[in-house]
Amino acid sequence: SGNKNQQQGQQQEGKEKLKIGLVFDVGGRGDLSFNDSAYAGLERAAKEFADKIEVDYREPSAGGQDREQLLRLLAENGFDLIFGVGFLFTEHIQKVSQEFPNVKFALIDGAIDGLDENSNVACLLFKEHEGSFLVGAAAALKSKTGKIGFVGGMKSPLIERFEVGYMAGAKYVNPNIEIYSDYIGTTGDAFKDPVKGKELALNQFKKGADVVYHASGASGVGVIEAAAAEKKFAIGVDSDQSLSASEAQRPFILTSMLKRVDVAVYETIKSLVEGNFKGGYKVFGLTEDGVGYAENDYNKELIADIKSKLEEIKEKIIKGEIKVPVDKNEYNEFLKNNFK
Amino acid sequence: MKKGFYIALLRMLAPMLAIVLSALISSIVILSIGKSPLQVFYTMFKFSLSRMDSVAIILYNATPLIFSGLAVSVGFRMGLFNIGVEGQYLIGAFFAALAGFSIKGLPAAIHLPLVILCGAVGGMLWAFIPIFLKVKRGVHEVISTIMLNYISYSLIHYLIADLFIDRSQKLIQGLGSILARTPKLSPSAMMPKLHGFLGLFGLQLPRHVYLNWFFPLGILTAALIYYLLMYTPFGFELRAVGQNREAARTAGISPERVYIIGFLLSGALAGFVGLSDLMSYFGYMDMDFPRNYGFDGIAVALIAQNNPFGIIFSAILFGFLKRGAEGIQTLLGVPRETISILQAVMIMSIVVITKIMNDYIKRLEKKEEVRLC
Amino acid sequence: MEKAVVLKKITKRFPGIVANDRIDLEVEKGEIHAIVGENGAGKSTLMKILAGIYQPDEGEIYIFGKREKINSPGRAIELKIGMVHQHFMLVDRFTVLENIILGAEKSSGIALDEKRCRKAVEELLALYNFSLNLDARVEEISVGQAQRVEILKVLYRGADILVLDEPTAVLAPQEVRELFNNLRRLKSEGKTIIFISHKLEEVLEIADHITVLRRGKVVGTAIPSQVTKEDLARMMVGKPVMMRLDKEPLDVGEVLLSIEDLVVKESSGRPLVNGISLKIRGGEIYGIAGIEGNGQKELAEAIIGLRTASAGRIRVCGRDIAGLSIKEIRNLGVAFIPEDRHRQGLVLPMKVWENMMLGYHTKKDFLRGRSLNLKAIRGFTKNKVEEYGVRLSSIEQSIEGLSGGNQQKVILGRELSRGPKIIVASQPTRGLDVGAAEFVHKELLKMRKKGSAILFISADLEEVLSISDRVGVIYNGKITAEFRPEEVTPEDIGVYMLGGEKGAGEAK
Amino acid sequence: MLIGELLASSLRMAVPILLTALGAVFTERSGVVNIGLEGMMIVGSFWGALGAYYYGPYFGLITAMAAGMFMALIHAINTVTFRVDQVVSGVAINILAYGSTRFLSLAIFNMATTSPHVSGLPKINIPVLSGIEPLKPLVNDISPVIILTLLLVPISSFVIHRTVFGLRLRSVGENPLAADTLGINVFKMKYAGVLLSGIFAGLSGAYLALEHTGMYVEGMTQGQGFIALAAMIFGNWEPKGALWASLLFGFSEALSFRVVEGGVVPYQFIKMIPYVLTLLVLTGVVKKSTSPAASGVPYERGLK
Ligand SMILES: Nc1ncnc2c1ncn2[C@@H]1O[C@H](COP(=O)(O)OP(=O)(O)OP(=O)(O)O)[C@@H](O)[C@H]1O
Ligand SMILES: Nc1ncnc2c1ncn2[C@@H]1O[C@H](COP(=O)(O)OP(=O)(O)OP(=O)(O)O)[C@@H](O)[C@H]1O
Ligand SMILES: [Mg+2]
Ligand SMILES: [Mg+2]
Repeated sequence: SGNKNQQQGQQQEGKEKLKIGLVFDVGGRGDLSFNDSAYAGLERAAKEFADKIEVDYREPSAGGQDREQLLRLLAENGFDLIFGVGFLFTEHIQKVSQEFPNVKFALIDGAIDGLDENSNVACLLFKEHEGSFLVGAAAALKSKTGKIGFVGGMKSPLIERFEVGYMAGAKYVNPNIEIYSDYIGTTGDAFKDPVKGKELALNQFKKGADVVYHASGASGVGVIEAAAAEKKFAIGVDSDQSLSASEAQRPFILTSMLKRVDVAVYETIKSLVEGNFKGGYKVFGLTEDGVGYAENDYNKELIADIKSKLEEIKEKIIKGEIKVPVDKNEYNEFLKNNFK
Repeated sequence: MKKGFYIALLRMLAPMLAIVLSALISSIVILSIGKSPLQVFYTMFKFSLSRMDSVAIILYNATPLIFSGLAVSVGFRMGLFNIGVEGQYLIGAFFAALAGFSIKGLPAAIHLPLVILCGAVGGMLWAFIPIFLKVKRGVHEVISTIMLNYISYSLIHYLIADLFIDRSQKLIQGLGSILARTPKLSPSAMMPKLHGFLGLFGLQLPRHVYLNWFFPLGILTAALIYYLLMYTPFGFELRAVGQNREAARTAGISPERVYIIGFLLSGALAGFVGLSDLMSYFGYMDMDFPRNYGFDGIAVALIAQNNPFGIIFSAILFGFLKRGAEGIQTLLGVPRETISILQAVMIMSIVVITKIMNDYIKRLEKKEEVRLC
Repeated sequence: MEKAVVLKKITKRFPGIVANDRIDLEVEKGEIHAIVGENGAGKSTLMKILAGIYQPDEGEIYIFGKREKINSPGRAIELKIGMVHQHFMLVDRFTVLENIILGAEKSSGIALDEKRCRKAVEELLALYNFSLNLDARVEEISVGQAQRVEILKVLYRGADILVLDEPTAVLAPQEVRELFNNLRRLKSEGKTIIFISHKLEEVLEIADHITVLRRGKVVGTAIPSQVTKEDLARMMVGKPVMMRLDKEPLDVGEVLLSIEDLVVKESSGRPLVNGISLKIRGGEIYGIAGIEGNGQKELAEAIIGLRTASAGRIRVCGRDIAGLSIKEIRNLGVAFIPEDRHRQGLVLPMKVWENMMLGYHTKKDFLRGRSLNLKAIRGFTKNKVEEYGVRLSSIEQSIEGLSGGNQQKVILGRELSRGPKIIVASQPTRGLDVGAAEFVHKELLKMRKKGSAILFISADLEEVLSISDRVGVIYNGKITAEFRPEEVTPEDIGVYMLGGEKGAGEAK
Repeated sequence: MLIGELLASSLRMAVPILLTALGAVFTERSGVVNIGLEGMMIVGSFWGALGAYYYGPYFGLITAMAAGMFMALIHAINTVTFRVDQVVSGVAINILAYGSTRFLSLAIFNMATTSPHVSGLPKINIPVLSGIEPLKPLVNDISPVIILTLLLVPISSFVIHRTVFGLRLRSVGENPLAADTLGINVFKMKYAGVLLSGIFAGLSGAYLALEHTGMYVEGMTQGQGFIALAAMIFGNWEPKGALWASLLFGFSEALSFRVVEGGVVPYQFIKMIPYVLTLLVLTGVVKKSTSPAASGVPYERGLK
């Protein structure tokens, strides 16, 4: 009964403020990209709505098997909105959201079939390929050697979307560009292997590439390190990696492909606070400013000469004049259509 | 007789002492982050033991560890270190998944055993490589199984992300992400949960609990392994080879034969490890399929000193710690790493204290013996 | 006379047993002092206390008149006490030189100064007229050589008090001579020697004083000139001991074991058994005498199938065993008593009854269906334990806890109880006291009477001569001579054991 | 040119494995099996970054070695003093390393899985060799730790085979009872062997964090502690053997980075190259393994 009291106590306390919970993807806080971006959104909301909400977060075990339990425990303990960071939460949120119809859930990157506005689940989806298209264009514009590279973490349909968008963007600018592409590994560990990330990037640089884009989580640290060592360019991913890089590395980060998970998280919390949370699908593309490329104090000059071109391409994508491919098939079609 | 009672008491006491000692050490860690150790432990026990679903989840957590503990222990019993349970169970799980999703329309009574069998066969096949290399080429099983674990990771990725990926998955507006996973298992290949059975005794489990028939099967398997080891000629041979290979050989036992059969048995047990998750929880195999059961199995087996029944208990202990970690994280905001530390300290104190205790008990028993003769 | 060692009321208890019970011992400087006693009498324990390996529970130790506390082997070395252990304490994979200098290395800076070490050891070799290849690995040298290494280790450390625990158990008579000469020489240099042995003639020959232990207590002391072997044996055992075997006349049957031109090679290709032929008939004991390491072990192992013959033929009851597994050979009726019971004969951590079924665990009477019939096995074990008088507290205890003699009885019970046609007994009495050894001999003679063909391998010449119907001497993988025991003396055979000329005392 | 790059990459990949494998040689030679090396590398990578973050790379290397040694001390207390099963203790060490680094990372950096950036030691060029064109990638701009590691191979070999310490260390792993009767302090020797392995593994972790990547990332050791164990066994318990085994492994990894994707072979099979190659080489090279005779067996004076 003590337990019940405690739970009730927590619930009563919670009634005054909305309780927002977030469960990270494997890797957790400090991955310098995806999870950190989500955390930034959570923090921003916590600050802005300090008197209306209280926030909390959880990390799954290393293998991530307890995702579902963590979601459920948060739901049981009176949380009002619970985020699952990453498409691996798809099935779990689907199950748990049915058990707790009064709790709202937000799923980042994952898509659950058959939702509508009244559902208690919102899927926050990103057009990573659009952002990648832009940084691909930037890479091709900046490359002097006509060779660029891509390093992915674990191969998966999601990471392939980054790769495909990037390649398409580069080819769009320079049809003759040569693109090297490597993946680090075949397990989730590939997202935390900066050693292999660096070696793969180094190899690409040695083969002549002068810009390398990565979509490999914490392994990207190695890619950036390789660029700094070789005095070539790296392109970051998810958050603005110039900001988290070291002083010595910054001059070698051309830009980052921004995936505004922070915006998505923030906006979702905001809608709840303002009482207009809607279920269904929320898409974050270039149009919504949900993806993009980073500009900051460190790379302003680096991209000054190509910025107008990038903006031009961005407009075309938004207008639909350029159709950015999302997978290998569309990419091949894209190549056929653009350069027959 | 009195001494016998005293010894039994000491045996019981050892694990308790170990738990107390590790709790003390962990308390320092908890204090260092400004939380109250008492509250943490109270919450942990309360949360884990006072709720029906927690208890069931602990047993569910323990299920794969029972099998992997058994698999590792069979290796240890014959003097081999099977670090390869990890790879073996992944391959086993894939074989089971393959039989589960590719065959349709069979009645469950046939399909289910078939899928389980495939799991065991997959584990055996993957175990066959290192033991074959050892017996025929003298390759050290520790090296080969470590290598094969890594190879299995890539192989599995190829199988489920390229070859057998579920192409029926749909994207929403071309977005989100499909999973690199196999198609779903046919319903006839899914292991029933224990809810119905327990319901007969008036125990109602919540729907979100996945405790299933693999748990009783694990206990049954442990009993069978115990019987095999202690009451059959082959089990005797296996233990003899493990404890003195030369003497066994001299007695006409072929260590090579024992190694091959024993390792295949270990692999078959490893094949069961992933099935509880696959056939009751996921229903498919994806890149996120649980890892590390093989390594946890090493600790489970050794804490239990390779005793099959001990393995059940140490697996449940691990399941308890895992559930407890979720509880204190959610209810108290204590980082789950605290539990990892507790777990490590607990393993160490269990082995240290049982060691000291056993030495002491041995001495007591010796005294007893002399008086007898 | 100055006392080198004085022990007063030394008591050492092990769990459940008092190994040394208020032992008093005085050893004069420059004497050879023998300690005798049955297995388990506490001889080794007492000496290990002196060497700092065990701590006494009570009692005092005086070394050259000064009271000392020897709390570690290092301290014993400082006091110039050196011990040659019953089981050699050598690092098999090290060279002879490394073994000798280990722990007392000469160095330059942190590096080992091998040259200086070698020089010092070579000086010692010259001084005592030892011949040893310093660069040979210990695993490659013979037992006699290994023992020299042990003695050199002690001398190298400049020991004044030498303890030798059963040093002659594995030596040929000539080697024993050589050892004794060295001991006398050391004695003449003023060194003090404590000597443990089960071989009473030796003790009578070499010792100045004798102390007899029984069940952890000193039961008497003696001066060799005033006692006989029989007296000593009686003191040791506490009752009269029969020193001679009663052997019935030979009544042989047909040839059961026949070996033709057998060659067994090491993996490197060196022949260990190099063309041995022999035939043993039912009811006959064929003894193989020889210094360890001359191929007798490999001969035995080839018969049981542990090694494969690279040439030649072994027939068991007429059947060629080439290509048969050990199990199949055993099923033909071959029993094996291995020389190293701990390594090959027993699974030490297992229970007594488990060891009793080892190798026979698939026999019909031990099975019930496809499972073990534990009741039958335990019953069988109990019977054997009773029949052989194995001293133990329970058949459930692990066999580790039994004394060597009792362990050997378990092996005998196991191997002899199924009416084997052929028995290969390799050093079956090594390390056993007179009583236990006598028991083994009697059992083997019983089997002889029942018509088994027995191959009896031993380094103990007296023993071989007394039990065998025919004796072959093995040297360098060959049988260099064959005798009837009544035709020769141990010294004659000794010549052959050391590779002496053929023909010297050969009899057809 | 490209060959030089390939070799340089092989070397970089081999170094952490080699360092840890050298450590493994010491602990195994003293008769203690240490599967906790992975954990010791983990603490090395974290504490290396931590030390370097506050006081610079030299200090980082020292804290890493100290941290590795501390974990090794726990292992030694468990296995040498209390004589518990060496494998269990190693497993526990790995769990402890994982949990404690994550815990401390959260507490100190407020991030569970990464540290801030840290700088490594200044890179060096090898004077004479750096002029030779084909060698350039191998000798220019390389981490001093690489040089140190390569030097440690002959040094370890010398220590093990040609010093008093080495002789005693080996004797303890082969026959502790014999060593004990000669007045050698068996426990001290075993402690020394285990602690050395911790120091080596800690340094190896620090190499990953400081020299290779410039920060600590959780899981960056990627199981190399286990690979190192394999390399040590493969190298027949000898420093030189460990060198060749590590280089073989590093080489096949570097090779796998360079096999171009998109051919007939799916990329997952390219990722298998290092492991398959090792397995194949092992299968081809049969040799009698000569593990120390008393490896894995706890020692207690007066036990038979
Ligand atoms: N380390 C030990 N732990 C327990 N008991 C022991 C130990 N060492 C010896 N004993 C016991 O102490 C007694 C004396 O043993 P000890 O080795 O001194 O006999 P011994 O006279 O040397 O016999 P042997 O003639 O066989 O060499 C035996 O009963 C033995 O079982
Ligand atoms: N640590 C121990 N615990 C229990 N018993 C022991 C121990 N060490 C020795 N013993 C027992 O002490 C007896 C004598 O020990 P010792 O070391 O002298 O060997 P031993 O005399 O050569 O034995 P044997 O000659 O019979 O093979 C043996 O019976 C052995 O079982
Ligand atoms: Mg003795
Ligand atoms: Mg003896």
